[in-house]
Amino acid sequence: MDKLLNIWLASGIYNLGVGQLIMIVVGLLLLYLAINKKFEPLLLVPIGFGGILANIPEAGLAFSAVENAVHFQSPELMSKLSAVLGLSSNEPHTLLEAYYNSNASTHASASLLVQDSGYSNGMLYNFYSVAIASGAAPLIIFMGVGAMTDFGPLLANPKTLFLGAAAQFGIFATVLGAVGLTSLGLMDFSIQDAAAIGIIGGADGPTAIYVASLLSPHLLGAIAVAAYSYMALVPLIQPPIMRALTTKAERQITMVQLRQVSKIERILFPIVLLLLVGMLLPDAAPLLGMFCFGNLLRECGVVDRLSDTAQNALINIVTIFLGLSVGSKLSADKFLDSTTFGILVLGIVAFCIGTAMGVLMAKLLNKMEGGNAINPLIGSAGVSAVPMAARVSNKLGLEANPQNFLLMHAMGPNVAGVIGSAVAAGVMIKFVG
Amino acid sequence: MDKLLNIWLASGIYNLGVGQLIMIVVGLLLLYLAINKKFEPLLLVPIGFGGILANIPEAGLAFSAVENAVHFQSPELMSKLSAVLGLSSNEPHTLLEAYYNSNASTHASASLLVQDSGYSNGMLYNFYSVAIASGAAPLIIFMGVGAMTDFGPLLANPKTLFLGAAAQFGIFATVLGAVGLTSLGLMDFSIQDAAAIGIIGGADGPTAIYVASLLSPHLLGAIAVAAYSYMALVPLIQPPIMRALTTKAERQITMVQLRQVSKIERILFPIVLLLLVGMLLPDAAPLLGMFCFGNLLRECGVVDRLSDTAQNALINIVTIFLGLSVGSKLSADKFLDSTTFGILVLGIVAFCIGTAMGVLMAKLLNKMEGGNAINPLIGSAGVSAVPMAARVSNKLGLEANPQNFLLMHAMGPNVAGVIGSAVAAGVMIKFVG
Amino acid sequence: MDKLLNIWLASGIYNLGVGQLIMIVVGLLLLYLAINKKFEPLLLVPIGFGGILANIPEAGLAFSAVENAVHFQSPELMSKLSAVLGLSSNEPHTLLEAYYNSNASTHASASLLVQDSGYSNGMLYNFYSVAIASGAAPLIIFMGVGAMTDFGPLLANPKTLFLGAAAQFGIFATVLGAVGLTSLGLMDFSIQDAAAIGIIGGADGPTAIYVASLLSPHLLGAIAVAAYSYMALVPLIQPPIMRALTTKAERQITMVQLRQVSKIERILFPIVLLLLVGMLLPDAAPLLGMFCFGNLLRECGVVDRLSDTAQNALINIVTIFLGLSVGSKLSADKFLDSTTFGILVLGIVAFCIGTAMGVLMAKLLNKMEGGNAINPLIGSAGVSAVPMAARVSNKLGLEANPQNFLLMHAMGPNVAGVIGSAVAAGVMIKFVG
Amino acid sequence: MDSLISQGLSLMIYGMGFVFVFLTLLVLMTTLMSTLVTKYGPAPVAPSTRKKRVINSPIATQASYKSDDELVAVITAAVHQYRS
Amino acid sequence: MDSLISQGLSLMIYGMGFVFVFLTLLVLMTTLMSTLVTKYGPAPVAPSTRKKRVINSPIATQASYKSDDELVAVITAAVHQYRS
Amino acid sequence: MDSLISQGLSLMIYGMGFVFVFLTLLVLMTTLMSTLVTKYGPAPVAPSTRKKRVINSPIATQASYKSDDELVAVITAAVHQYRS
Ligand code: NA
Ligand code: NA
Ligand code: NA
Repeated sequence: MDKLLNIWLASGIYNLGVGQLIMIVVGLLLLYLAINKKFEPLLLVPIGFGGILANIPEAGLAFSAVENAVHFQSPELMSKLSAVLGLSSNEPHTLLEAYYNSNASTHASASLLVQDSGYSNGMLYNFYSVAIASGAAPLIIFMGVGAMTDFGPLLANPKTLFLGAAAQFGIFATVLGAVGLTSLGLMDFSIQDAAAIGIIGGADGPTAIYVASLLSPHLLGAIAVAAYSYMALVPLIQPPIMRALTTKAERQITMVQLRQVSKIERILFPIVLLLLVGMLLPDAAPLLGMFCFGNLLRECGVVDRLSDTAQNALINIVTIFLGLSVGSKLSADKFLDSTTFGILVLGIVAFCIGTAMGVLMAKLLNKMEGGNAINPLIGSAGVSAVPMAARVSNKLGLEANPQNFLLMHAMGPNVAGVIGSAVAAGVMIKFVG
Repeated sequence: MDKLLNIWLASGIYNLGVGQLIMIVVGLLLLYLAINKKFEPLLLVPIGFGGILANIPEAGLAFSAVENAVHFQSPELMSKLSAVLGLSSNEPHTLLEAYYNSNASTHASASLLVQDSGYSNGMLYNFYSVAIASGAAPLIIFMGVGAMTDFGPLLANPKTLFLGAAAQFGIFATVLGAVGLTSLGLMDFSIQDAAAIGIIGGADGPTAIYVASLLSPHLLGAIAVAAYSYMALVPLIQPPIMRALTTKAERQITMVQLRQVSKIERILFPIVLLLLVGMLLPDAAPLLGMFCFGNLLRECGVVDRLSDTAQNALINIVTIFLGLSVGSKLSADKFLDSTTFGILVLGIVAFCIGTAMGVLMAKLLNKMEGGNAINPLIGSAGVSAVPMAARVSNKLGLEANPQNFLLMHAMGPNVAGVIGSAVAAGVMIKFVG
Repeated sequence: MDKLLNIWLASGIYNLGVGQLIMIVVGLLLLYLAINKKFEPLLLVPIGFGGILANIPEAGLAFSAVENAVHFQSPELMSKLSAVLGLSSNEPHTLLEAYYNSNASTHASASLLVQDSGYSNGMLYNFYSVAIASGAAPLIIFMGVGAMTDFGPLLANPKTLFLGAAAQFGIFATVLGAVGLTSLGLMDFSIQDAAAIGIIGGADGPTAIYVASLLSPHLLGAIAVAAYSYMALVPLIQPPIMRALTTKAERQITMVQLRQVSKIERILFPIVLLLLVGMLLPDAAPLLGMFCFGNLLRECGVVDRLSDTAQNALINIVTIFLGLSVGSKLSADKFLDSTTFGILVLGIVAFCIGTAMGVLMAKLLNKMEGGNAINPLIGSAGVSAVPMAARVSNKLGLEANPQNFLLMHAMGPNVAGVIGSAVAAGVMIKFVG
Repeated sequence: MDSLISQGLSLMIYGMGFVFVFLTLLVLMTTLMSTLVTKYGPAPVAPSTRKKRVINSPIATQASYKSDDELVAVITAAVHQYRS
Repeated sequence: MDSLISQGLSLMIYGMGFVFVFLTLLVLMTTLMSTLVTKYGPAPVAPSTRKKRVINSPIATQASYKSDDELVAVITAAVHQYRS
Repeated sequence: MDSLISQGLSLMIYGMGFVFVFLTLLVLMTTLMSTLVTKYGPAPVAPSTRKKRVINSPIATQASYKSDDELVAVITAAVHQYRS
């Protein structure tokens, strides 16, 4: 009979906390948005599902062996553990607090200790360690993205790189916003947190995850969710801003057909970019290095086997585990607090500012070019969010003038935005990392 | 000259033990069954080959660095090792015994010690640690299986789930058998061993390997081999039982065409199943969670890239290493003893009982539905062994009535059996894990 | 203002050492050879790119956490570190020296220590540890190679195996050369180094990398680069030697069409080879075991899923990381010294001797067969370098006689050379490993 | 020994019991779900139509650029696969 | 130094010796194997016929269900790839 | 707190500054590169021609052997993918 009781006492429904319930609903919501509304499904389906898994009571899928051991606290193990951590009390929160702040070797011995009692890391926790904590997954995905990126339009019109630069203002403005909210006492962000939140404005998933994993892992879940959700919302967020900042005449400007770009230029560009990064900003070398590597695999034309694998099997495999790993950060205790709300608000502000600055920069360039060369609508594509943002520019262009196809012109700033936010990421890692 | 002698003294043929010879023959037999008789070749080819590799004398491919060091015992290293393990003697068996029973940190320091003397883990040992000990491989394969599973027939006729439930009786009956043999003194199984052996009756490879790796890793080799071999033998094992338990009239029952199932039902089912598992049996969450995840990737229709990778590149890669890792458990010292024989006997008993209970439950359901709605032959498919068991039902149906196509009706209980054994696995992990 | 200074002081250009500059140029050269001259691009593109990444100043991508910590030496961390390493001084070189020579457990604690101060392994260093230090990557690639190898021509004419044996003389002659240079005081190679260098003559990339990673990791970069470059140069290196050693009459010999080889022979051959390796040379078991496994997957005809994955997705993924990892060994401090020059010279000598011995052995066999059965040109294919060497034989044969198609006859010795060098590798690992 | 038997027995009883309870609940929830879907959901989609799915191939990303919205859709869809 | 030379020499002698011994044995065993196979084995299969192999694609698992045994074979074969 | 604000400010100033400097340099170098290429490089290749690339498939390695140099090229190219 007691066995029946055990089952009931160990069941999810009996142990379901309100936080977990909410987070499961959030996970279902993400799945709904991904599947029905096509919100970046490649990432949000795994993230949403991982979020649900992470909040199954008693399963402890998102927790380390030590966290799980503390959850099911057997007295004598707790006292051994507090000994290892050099504590007097066995109070769960004290134990976890000490564990989180302990140095690497204490960390290791704590893990070894609880493993002897048969506790082990949750599945998602292991995925997170291998995929994200190691830094591997975002870099490998960035390699695949590089292998999928065509720099042709950028090479045909290099000055569109300035649009990619201007749009990054959203990132830094948001950093300022985050520290502002903190000094107003509304939030409590460190400068690292602020930097990680700002990168949402980069509109670049892997970059955001990479920076967050380095600067403030505890915010990674919220940051990744915000980044991908807002990218999906680009078609709603950008148009009003773009209309507000441009005149009909400007929106009607048609741009000259882009020149043909030679194969050798395509091959040399990733190498030039790599050397520039290496010489100016070593901290951005992992991110942009892998990006350039992927692009070289694509363009060099002699390793199509590798290029195809990088943009298919490999990136798909890594995406599955990256998504589930991000989901592991959606466990109630880590996700549910006011900071998440602050992050969501700041994230959308970042997007809006980035969009606005891109458009304004485009207007400026247009003026400098005599007022009829550059359609300001392509400026908004500088936030990256490839190719969504470029398609938005194209759509508004067609609205203003049915013969006005801007997409290829917008692809330039679009990929420039990827480089821009990777550079911004490097600067932040260097200054506050 | 001494060099020639060295080669000879270090050659496999000189060091070949009778046990290793037998196991190499067993490996060759498995390859023969897999290649000529098409016994689950995807698993048994790697398992058989891994089994041969694991039994190459002196190569130590299946052993840890410490085991290899003890095998080539240099005196002073042995004394250092016994010091680390806190022993007085250098006697090999004592050392290994102590090593196996030592706690995680002692384990780690022993490994570090022998590495300094240039000993390292065997290739297959590393594969096993990464693929199985971590629990990753069976879960990833289960994800791929989910991505290959069509729940359409089950959704069209949900009560076939009861057939999947009944067939699991084979699992628990076998547990009882195993403990019975032990209390008769014929065998020496712990309750964990018994549970792991019982799961063979689940007729589900990844589930069996997952449970065995958690409850009794030392039996994993025999359990995996038994599970996959018997699944391949389903067409021989089931028919006599099915004929014995059904009348010709019953076998002739034709079932009504299944209704069309809508896309949205297909999408919601894995989510419903996940929530139910999460609420009732958290211990089954890793297994069924990954299964549902794979199925959602398949059905949601917005992440075909991921679904295709999950059911091709990823599952193939993992299968290669899972197979070789299981093979590493076929080393003579671990595989060759009476328990293996006991496991083989108990395994087939489990299959038979499961089949019988499935058929009987189908007869019961048929009675409850008025005696002409459900063909009892589909009950045997409840053991899973997808799609073999379902094809057997179809074959016997056609025998009885050439117009009687049962395959699609049998696919329901067939996939229900997968869920059923995963649930049974969760129960066992919770009670004796 | 100081921030600007910081950026400058931390920039690559400010910290660029002459060695790093040279190595970046070397990396660019490798990319040029791979892309424009089609020098083994699948390996040399990743290696070249990895070499550039490894030499980006301040990025430390190719260094361990401890090496990076020592590079950016903060005083108090250095003193802690020297304490862990049991030193009195904080002098960087002393610290690194001690770290390299410390035992495994000291190594581990040093890493844990610096991690507490936020230093981490470089990206390429992690790739190297996972892919090469573990031994996994070369073995997995060898499996894929096995899955791509057709032993048909070899089975049709087994005595061509002798040509594969003779060509390995290049390996051992080079070992002798290396120790000779050392005893002349021109170089300073240990016997392990000499063995690893000799294997370049095996003309087999994965074998060379595997042996080098076991016998002298510090030379791995130079050895891998030499091996792949010379393989690409086979069409230039071999013909003059082949012409010098053969008469026009010999080159005109046409060989009889090869017999059809049955499927069952193809299936049995990898098993026979495996058993022979296991019985005679366990040290070659990992390398030839995986090779035979891949070939069995290919030939058995029941696991095409696995065979296709082994020769596509899996081998491509592993190649990407193997290449980048090898590139990490091209960091200036590890690559730039006289030994590298010596290795390049010895490597080409090895190729030439191997080629010559193959041709001479072919002449001998031809004599024994009556002087008109075997065209000596196929002997040079015994060095492996599949299929380049076989195509060279074919080309010279056509020169001498436009009807003389030798390619399929040369494929026999060609694959025999792969087996031959793997066996030679096993012997070296056993004697000096 | 006896305790082992009793452990096995209770494992069997509670195990089978739980399996049946679980699958019974699954039957109920699945039936409920299907009923709700067929009642309020959209018209069922024949699975056959699901075959039409195109898996965006990266090859598309190599298409030469033309200001053609059809083509553009393909191009960008492919790039989109992974751009954030 | 001299010792190094002698090490190199013996490595060469025993190494080449072993390589030849090994490959000679391989020649013998391969020839033996082929003889036995051609003598007792089935008639040789032309490799060209091996091209017919179909690699079961998961797409098949999405086929709509009909009570058609041909189709069924395909469906199930695909599912079978990984069902245990 | 104030220090936090000032940190944020300087991060913004130097960050945006650096991003612009970096991308300006990239514009210059890219333009330079393109000029040199178009001046001294070969005639531009239309990307469309790049579609012709054949990805060597391992299937080719299973082709039955004939003494036909065309076929041979294919066979060996495929094997070549990974033979060293
Ligand atoms: Na961006
Ligand atoms: Na089952
Ligand atoms: Na060779």
